[in-house]
Amino acid sequence: MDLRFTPEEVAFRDQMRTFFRENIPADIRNRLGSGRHVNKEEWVESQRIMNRHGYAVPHWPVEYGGRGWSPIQLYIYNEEMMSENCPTPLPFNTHMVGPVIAAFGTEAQKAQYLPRIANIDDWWCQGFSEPGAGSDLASLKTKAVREGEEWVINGQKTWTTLGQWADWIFVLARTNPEARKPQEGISFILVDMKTPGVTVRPIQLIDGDYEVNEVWFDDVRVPYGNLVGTENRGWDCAKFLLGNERSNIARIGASKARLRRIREIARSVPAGDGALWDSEAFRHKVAAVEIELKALEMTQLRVVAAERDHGNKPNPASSILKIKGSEIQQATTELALQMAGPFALAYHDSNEEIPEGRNDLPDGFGWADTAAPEYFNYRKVSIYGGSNEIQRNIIAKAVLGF
Amino acid sequence: MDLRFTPEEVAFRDQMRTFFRENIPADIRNRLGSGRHVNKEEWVESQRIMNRHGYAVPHWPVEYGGRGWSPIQLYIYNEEMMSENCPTPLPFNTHMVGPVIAAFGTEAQKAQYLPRIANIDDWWCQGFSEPGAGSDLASLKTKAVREGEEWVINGQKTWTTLGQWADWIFVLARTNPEARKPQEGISFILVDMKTPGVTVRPIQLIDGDYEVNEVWFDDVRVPYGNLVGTENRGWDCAKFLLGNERSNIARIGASKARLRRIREIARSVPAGDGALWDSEAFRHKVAAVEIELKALEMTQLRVVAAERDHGNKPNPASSILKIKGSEIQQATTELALQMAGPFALAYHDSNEEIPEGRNDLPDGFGWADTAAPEYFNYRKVSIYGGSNEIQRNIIAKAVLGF
Amino acid sequence: MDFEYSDEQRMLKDSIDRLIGPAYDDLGKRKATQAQGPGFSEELWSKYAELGLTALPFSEEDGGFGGGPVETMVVMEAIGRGLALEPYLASIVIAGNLLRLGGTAGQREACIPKIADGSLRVAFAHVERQARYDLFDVGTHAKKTDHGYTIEGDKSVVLSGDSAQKLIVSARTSSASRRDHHGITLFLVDADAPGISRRDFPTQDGQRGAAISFAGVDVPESAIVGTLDHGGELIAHVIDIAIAAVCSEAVGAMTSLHALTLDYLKTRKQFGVPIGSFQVLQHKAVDMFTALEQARSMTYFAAMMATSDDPRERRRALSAAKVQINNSAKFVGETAVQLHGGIGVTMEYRAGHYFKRLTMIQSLFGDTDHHMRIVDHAGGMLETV
Amino acid sequence: MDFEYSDEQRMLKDSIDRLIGPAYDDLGKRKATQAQGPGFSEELWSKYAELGLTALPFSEEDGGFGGGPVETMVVMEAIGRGLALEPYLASIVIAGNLLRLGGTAGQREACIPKIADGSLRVAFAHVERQARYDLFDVGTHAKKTDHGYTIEGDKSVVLSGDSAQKLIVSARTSSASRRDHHGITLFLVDADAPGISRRDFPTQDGQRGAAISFAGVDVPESAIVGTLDHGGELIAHVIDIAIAAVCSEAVGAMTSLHALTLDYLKTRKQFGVPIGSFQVLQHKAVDMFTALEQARSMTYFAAMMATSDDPRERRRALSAAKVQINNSAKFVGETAVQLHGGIGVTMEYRAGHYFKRLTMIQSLFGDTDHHMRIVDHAGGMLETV
Repeated sequence: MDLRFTPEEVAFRDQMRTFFRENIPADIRNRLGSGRHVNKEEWVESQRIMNRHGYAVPHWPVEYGGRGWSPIQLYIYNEEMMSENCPTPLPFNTHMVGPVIAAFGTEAQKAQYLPRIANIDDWWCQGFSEPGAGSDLASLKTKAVREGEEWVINGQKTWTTLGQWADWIFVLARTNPEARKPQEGISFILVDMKTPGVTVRPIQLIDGDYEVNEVWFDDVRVPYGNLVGTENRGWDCAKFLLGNERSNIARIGASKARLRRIREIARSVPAGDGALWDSEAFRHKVAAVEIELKALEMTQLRVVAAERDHGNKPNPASSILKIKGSEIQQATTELALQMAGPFALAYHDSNEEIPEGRNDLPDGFGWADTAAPEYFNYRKVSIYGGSNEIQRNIIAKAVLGF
Repeated sequence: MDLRFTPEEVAFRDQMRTFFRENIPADIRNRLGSGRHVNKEEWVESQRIMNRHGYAVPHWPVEYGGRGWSPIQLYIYNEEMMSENCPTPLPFNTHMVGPVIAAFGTEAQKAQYLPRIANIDDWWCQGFSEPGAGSDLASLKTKAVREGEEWVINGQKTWTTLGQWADWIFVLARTNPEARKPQEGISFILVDMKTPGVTVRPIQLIDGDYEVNEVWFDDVRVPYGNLVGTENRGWDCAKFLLGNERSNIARIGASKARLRRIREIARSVPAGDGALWDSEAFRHKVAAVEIELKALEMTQLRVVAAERDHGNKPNPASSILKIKGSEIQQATTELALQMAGPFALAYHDSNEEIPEGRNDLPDGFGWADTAAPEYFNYRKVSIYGGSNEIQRNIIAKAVLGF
Repeated sequence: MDFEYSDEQRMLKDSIDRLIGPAYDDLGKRKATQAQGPGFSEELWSKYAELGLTALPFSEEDGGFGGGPVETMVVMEAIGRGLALEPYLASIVIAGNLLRLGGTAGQREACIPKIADGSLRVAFAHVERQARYDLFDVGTHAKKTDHGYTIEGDKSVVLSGDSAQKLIVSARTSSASRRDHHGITLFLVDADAPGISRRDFPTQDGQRGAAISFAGVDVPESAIVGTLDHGGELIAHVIDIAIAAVCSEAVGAMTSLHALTLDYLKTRKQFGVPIGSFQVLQHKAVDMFTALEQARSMTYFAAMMATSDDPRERRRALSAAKVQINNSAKFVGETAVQLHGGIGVTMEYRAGHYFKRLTMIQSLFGDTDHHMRIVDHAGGMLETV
Repeated sequence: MDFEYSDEQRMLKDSIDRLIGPAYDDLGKRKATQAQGPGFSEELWSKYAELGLTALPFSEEDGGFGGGPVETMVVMEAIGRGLALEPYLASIVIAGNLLRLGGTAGQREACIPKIADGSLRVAFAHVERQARYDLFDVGTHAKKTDHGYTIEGDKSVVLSGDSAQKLIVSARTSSASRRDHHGITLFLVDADAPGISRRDFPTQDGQRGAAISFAGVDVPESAIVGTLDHGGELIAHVIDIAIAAVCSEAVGAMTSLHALTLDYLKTRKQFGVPIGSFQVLQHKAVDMFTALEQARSMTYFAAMMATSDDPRERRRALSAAKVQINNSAKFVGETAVQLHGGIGVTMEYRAGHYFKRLTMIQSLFGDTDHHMRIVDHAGGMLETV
């Protein structure tokens, strides 16, 4: 048992940190670090820089651009990226549809799609959830019917993240309504968003921003060859894809970055005779979250090391990463909100350009702008990808044997 | 709406406070206030003093010694009694078997038992719970079979509080095993503990003390006339009795007394350059509990006022008294434990006599002796009388309509 | 002791519920109302006036109804339940009580009839950039001149300050220290007086506010509200009344949000059954109920104590109430969103709007740490009434 | 990075598990053992010695096995799981490491073989009545004499101090202030030396301790452990090692308690079904699991950092670990009792015993507030290893 990074791992960490600091534009990182959202162009720019250096899809199979890194290296790469406030490569491209095509696609599909996915030449979104289905994915109702060499798709998807910017969507659709189990008879189909019959409606979230969408399919016709994997076995693709979500689910680096920012700003937030940071009560709340985060980081490292040593047999501790990671992320936004105090009240649309001189803002505290929207927005992290209640059900069954 | 006590109520409060301070011996109150248990003699002494002044059973029907007080007066009486660290009249006598006999008993039973119950000439205990039954009272297995003019009782009860001191026990026993529903076919029977076949085994609790017992009935024969109420309708008595438990379930006065003691002691507990009370973190924890307690006190007053104004239709808010009251009681013991710090470790049997000079105790902090036992012991308050999980089930169904 | 409304109070409650209850049921219309004019419904505001709500706190001699904290509670609860946008808190509860308690006969005569008929709205320009929650941290100063005073300084986050026609502004008239509770004076000024500039903004919870600068604003001596240098006491009293009011608003919002959540749990199906059949979600709903009832109880306490003659007792009680409300509002708001899942984080459903308002209430007039400190310094809650 | 035991560590673990695992399965026998002799099994202690556990931390030159924090973790986890009563923490982890790090050649030669063969037990007489958790608050003083030093003072709550044959006692040898971290010296003395009196007591968790008075206890210069006046650093280092050890013990206790609770939930029936079929109880069990795994992770961190050369980094890491352990131990202990219901609060079932030990661990070597303060003063955890 040796719980420190090896010298090679430390060197790799420094290499990653340097790369992100020197190559991803500072204005993009500052914007993300201040709790604002990057726009589409910035996201694409950042991913293309990474891709140029071979850092967009290091976890892919080597033949499609992967780097053959160890789980620990991948972990370090991801944590440093988040810790430096870089936009992560678009997960719908690099962690979802890309790996599915690499694993299930035909050679022609791989050649056609994978380079464009890695370079975000196409922006992808996910067509899984449906209205009224919530966490119950297998109950989906969107249908795809084969007519000659085409699929005709009808139905509705929702919670489609960043669908308003997407060029393509990967859809789970029911292709055999007669199947015995609800998970059977589903297929995984690629749809160009420009196809007639596709309609997108952005949904405003409580942070005031537009991040998810409803997507309607009204007699949408796409080539039969847009099917990935075997017809009616789309559930295999979905399970494979959802299994990939685990690696950076705890978002430890992102929480570190937010806590670092709170520590920095709180020293200059006026309170009484001095600064907010003079309050032991506030400092202890910050430190308490940092301690939980340190424990979670060690948990994550245990999981990563087990992945390296035992491959597919995951460490049971991995099951807590989502719950604890989301609780900590939310706790950091609560601290920022408390820090902003009365000045969190003023609302600025986060899509609006922020004036250079922050003190020109009405409330006089530019950093306070994002406190409430971030807090509001981050309520989602204990809901999406299987709510924390669902996570507990899964752990109860899979780990504790109930 | 007028949320203050009337002048009459304030005068009544002062009268009660004076009575308890002047009549219940100070050494009994000090012992209880310091987190120690009173012994049987002290308990009896205290209740007899109250009874002599007409304060042992003020909630009983006037013809049997009750005072005809309003719900608010009863509330004030109870809170003052606890706030002054008086042993409450033995609930098995005054809130359980007494009211049941008053409501369901024959005139002969009333004449025979009630005066002795009020004056604690007999010490009563409760024979309801059985091993393996937990909160599921209706599943009880103890049987009483009528043979001529006798009941023959066989079975086992458990969690019988202070049964080791008891003269009599009131038992729920199955008298008709053929009844259609588990609640039917049960009878409420009085048993003299000296009857042959009754065996009591005290169970040591984690505070080191003996407070509950197992009681075995092995062909125990008691007169048929020891039945209270109608044969096979003992469930009515049980429901009536359990319904009486609500009034002082929150134990607000007791929590006040414990918080008062913590505030007093913490000023002289050394910590660093000064006292523990110099720590804002500790003081804020105390104040946070006091605020919750103030809210619960207002909730309790709402319930009491509704009882006065609407009689049997209870305020839905009454359902939270048990959950919140037990959480607050436990929180006060946690504060005392934190206050004791390293000196909570030393163990003294609370049945042992405490030497006069407290600084002679091994750890040098006499008050710290009871911190851990109280904390351990008070885990029970969220378990007994229907665990807090059961309470939530009940509220979900009865109040929220699930 | 009596927790029931009087017949008059019940009638008041019924008419308010009829007025405010359904006014913002349609979130689309609510959004449209926010986007135009002063960000609330002027039509509805005149109905508030017709009902007498805008005259509620004022004395009968001044043309008001002599309503106290319980009446305010009734109004604010309805506003909380109804997600109402009207500036009742800022204009009536805060500015109204400042005028009631501190206004000169002339000021009251000039303002109260217009406030009562809905034509005049007043905002309290007080919080400054450096003050955070300290009520007595006032850097804006008013310098004595031959004709009166000249006010100089910047006010931040003035609730409903964007469209008020008059402002009551706090300024330092003496004392060396910026945080001294003595030496603060309140002035009543026209919002369009020379030297005043406002920058409006929407607030996170869909209402409106303004940052307001005072650059050499001349006011006559007669503009003083209350007593020279003794504005601090007046501010503290009225903010305590305002705390009681937002406690009530929060209870209203939590009541509706809890009911909405129960309804959702009972009707929304997943895996073929109502999600409310899951015990974990039922217990969460029970814990929301507990938090709500504790908040309701403490709001009664707040209403009772808001009129206390003893400023120290009053302060401690209102701070304790605010701590309870903050804790309950955070738990109820967050849990409601969690139980709703995705729909709870959208602007297209009421739950998120309640959650946002409940969140903002937590920092209004002091967060939990701030009020814990006050309760602690006052010696805790054991020996209170 | 590697979280797996080496082959040697795994063998160690297996033999310890075989030894300690079942030793106290029978609570009746455990109670009898507590009531007699030194309150633990001397027979078992000699088996610890046979296995080499009592020699574990010492260097190979001194006749030990050169075991580090990971090996200590293995032993302490087993002790935690097994509710073992033997004074491994006090005698081997604390006193042993004091001697290892500070003992002179003579002291090591005289003591270590006897400690290793199980015949000598040493306790650390350090905590005083006024000190609470301050490691450097030492009022006991040692006055220089012609022959050495004379020790005067009272020590409180000396773990396993009732039956140890030798004591290491901390005393102030210089510095004006009682709380100065400089000026503390450690002395090794026979427990029955003239002037020493002990008052034994059982501890709340079924172990033993003593309050020990030193009234004019003469010791020679050669009794000094470590360096004159520099005992503070030594104490701090060894207490950090001890914190890592109790973290491991807590993880062991929580592991068993969680397993016990799962078993109870799956077998105990109420209302005709296993109570583990209730979702609320399942989720509680999941939250216990989460708390346990977070504690386990942080215990690895503690073990890693307990050997750090940088005292500041070491202290901060061990304090953070203790905070996590305290929080997890409180939650797991209380929840386990709650899920068990009545049986959980009796002495006749293992759950309550784990709960009591976990409770006492929370105040050993500093409670949560104490360690939060250390982490805070050290600047938080972000920039740690």
